[in-house]
Amino acid sequence: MSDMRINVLFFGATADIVGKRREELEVDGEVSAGSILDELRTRFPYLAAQKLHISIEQEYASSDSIVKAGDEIAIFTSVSGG
Amino acid sequence: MSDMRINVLFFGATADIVGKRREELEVDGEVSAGSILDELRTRFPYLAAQKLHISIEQEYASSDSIVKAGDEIAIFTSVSGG
Amino acid sequence: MDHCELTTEPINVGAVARRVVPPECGATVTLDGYARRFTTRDSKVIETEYLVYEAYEEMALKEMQKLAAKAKEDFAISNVGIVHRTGKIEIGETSVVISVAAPHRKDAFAACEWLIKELKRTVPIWKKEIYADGEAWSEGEAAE
Amino acid sequence: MDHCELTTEPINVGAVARRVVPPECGATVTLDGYARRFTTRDSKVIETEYLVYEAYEEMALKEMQKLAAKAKEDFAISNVGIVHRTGKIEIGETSVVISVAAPHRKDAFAACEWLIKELKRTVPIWKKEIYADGEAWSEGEAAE
Repeated sequence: MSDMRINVLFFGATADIVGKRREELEVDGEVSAGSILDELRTRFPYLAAQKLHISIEQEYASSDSIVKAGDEIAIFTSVSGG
Repeated sequence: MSDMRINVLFFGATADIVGKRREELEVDGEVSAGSILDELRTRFPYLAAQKLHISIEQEYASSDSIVKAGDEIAIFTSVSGG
Repeated sequence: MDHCELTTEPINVGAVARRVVPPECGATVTLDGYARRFTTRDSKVIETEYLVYEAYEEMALKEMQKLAAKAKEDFAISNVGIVHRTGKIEIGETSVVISVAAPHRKDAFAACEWLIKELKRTVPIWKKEIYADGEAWSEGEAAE
Repeated sequence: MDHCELTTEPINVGAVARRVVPPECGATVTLDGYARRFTTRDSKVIETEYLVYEAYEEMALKEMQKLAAKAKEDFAISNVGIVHRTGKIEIGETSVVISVAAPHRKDAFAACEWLIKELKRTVPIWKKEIYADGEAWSEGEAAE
């Protein structure tokens, strides 16, 4: 499979930690949500201290969910609306 | 004891039944709330078909509560606010 | 900071909710009761044209204040607002608002639910339903 | 007739409650959550100067709509309104309103209480508390 680009969005505390609201990742073919989280924790070590949630195409996803080319991914800490 | 006058107020269904909102009763000395109810049921027979509540001085009263001269009495059916 | 009121004017629901908010609270729960067009009685659907509420005003206010005080004894809440409208009420207009402010919303929900139940049971206010072909005094919650 | 909305403007609580009223309903229960000045953390009272809410807007709206749909499956209710404000919110201003209209108020109370609990657990919105000497992202209900 060919390389693909994935857009990752950050909100709230994760946006503050990574210092930006969006990051483009290049991955080799299909990847799991978990492997994206691992990659981000390596790039931004402070993320490792957080309990993180991941969404794919605006739906909550688990670590073994598959991310496809062009998917919108978001990484965030526990929600606190209300 | 001397005669005394008591003001009786009617609301809602009881006001419709007796055709007025206020009635002055003359009673011989102290009386119970129950005896006032009995007197009113005699004067206004349609009241007898209703489950009636009585208040003395704007507090719920029972049949054996004592009514004193000048007390404000009210007679009404079950409340239905809200 | 409690607020009990009878009014013949339209009720601003949001304003009642706002009256009862102290700085330590994070949530207000509000019950907004209004005149509904359709009611079911004896499994027949009846269309109401409008309502008329009548109150024994002095006693109703006393009973509302008693309910507010009792709710504050029995629930961990800060303030209570109870406003009941009297007179003619068109379909869709608010007849009663009960707002409860509390540090924790769970207590506000429980107290608000208790207050409307007790108001319907004890506060001397009566509802008359006016239909196209007649009218009737409501027999209250017990009969519903 | 459900209504889910994110807005940066002040929320009119009464207007949200009114949006969800169908003719067969007699009661709306509304949860009005707002920025409180004082919160307790680790048994210390902290004074908040204002709040900033941030949302993952598209996903938040989807999650709000899911909650409204699920509430209508699980409770005997007619309509749900959920409005959450984002951006800067002053102390005392409303951050969230949830209104539930139902033929019977018991169902409206139960559904409204469920909806606010689930909103705080699942809808991707984050609250930042700003103090005189710093700021912090709230860790949500689980941490409270």
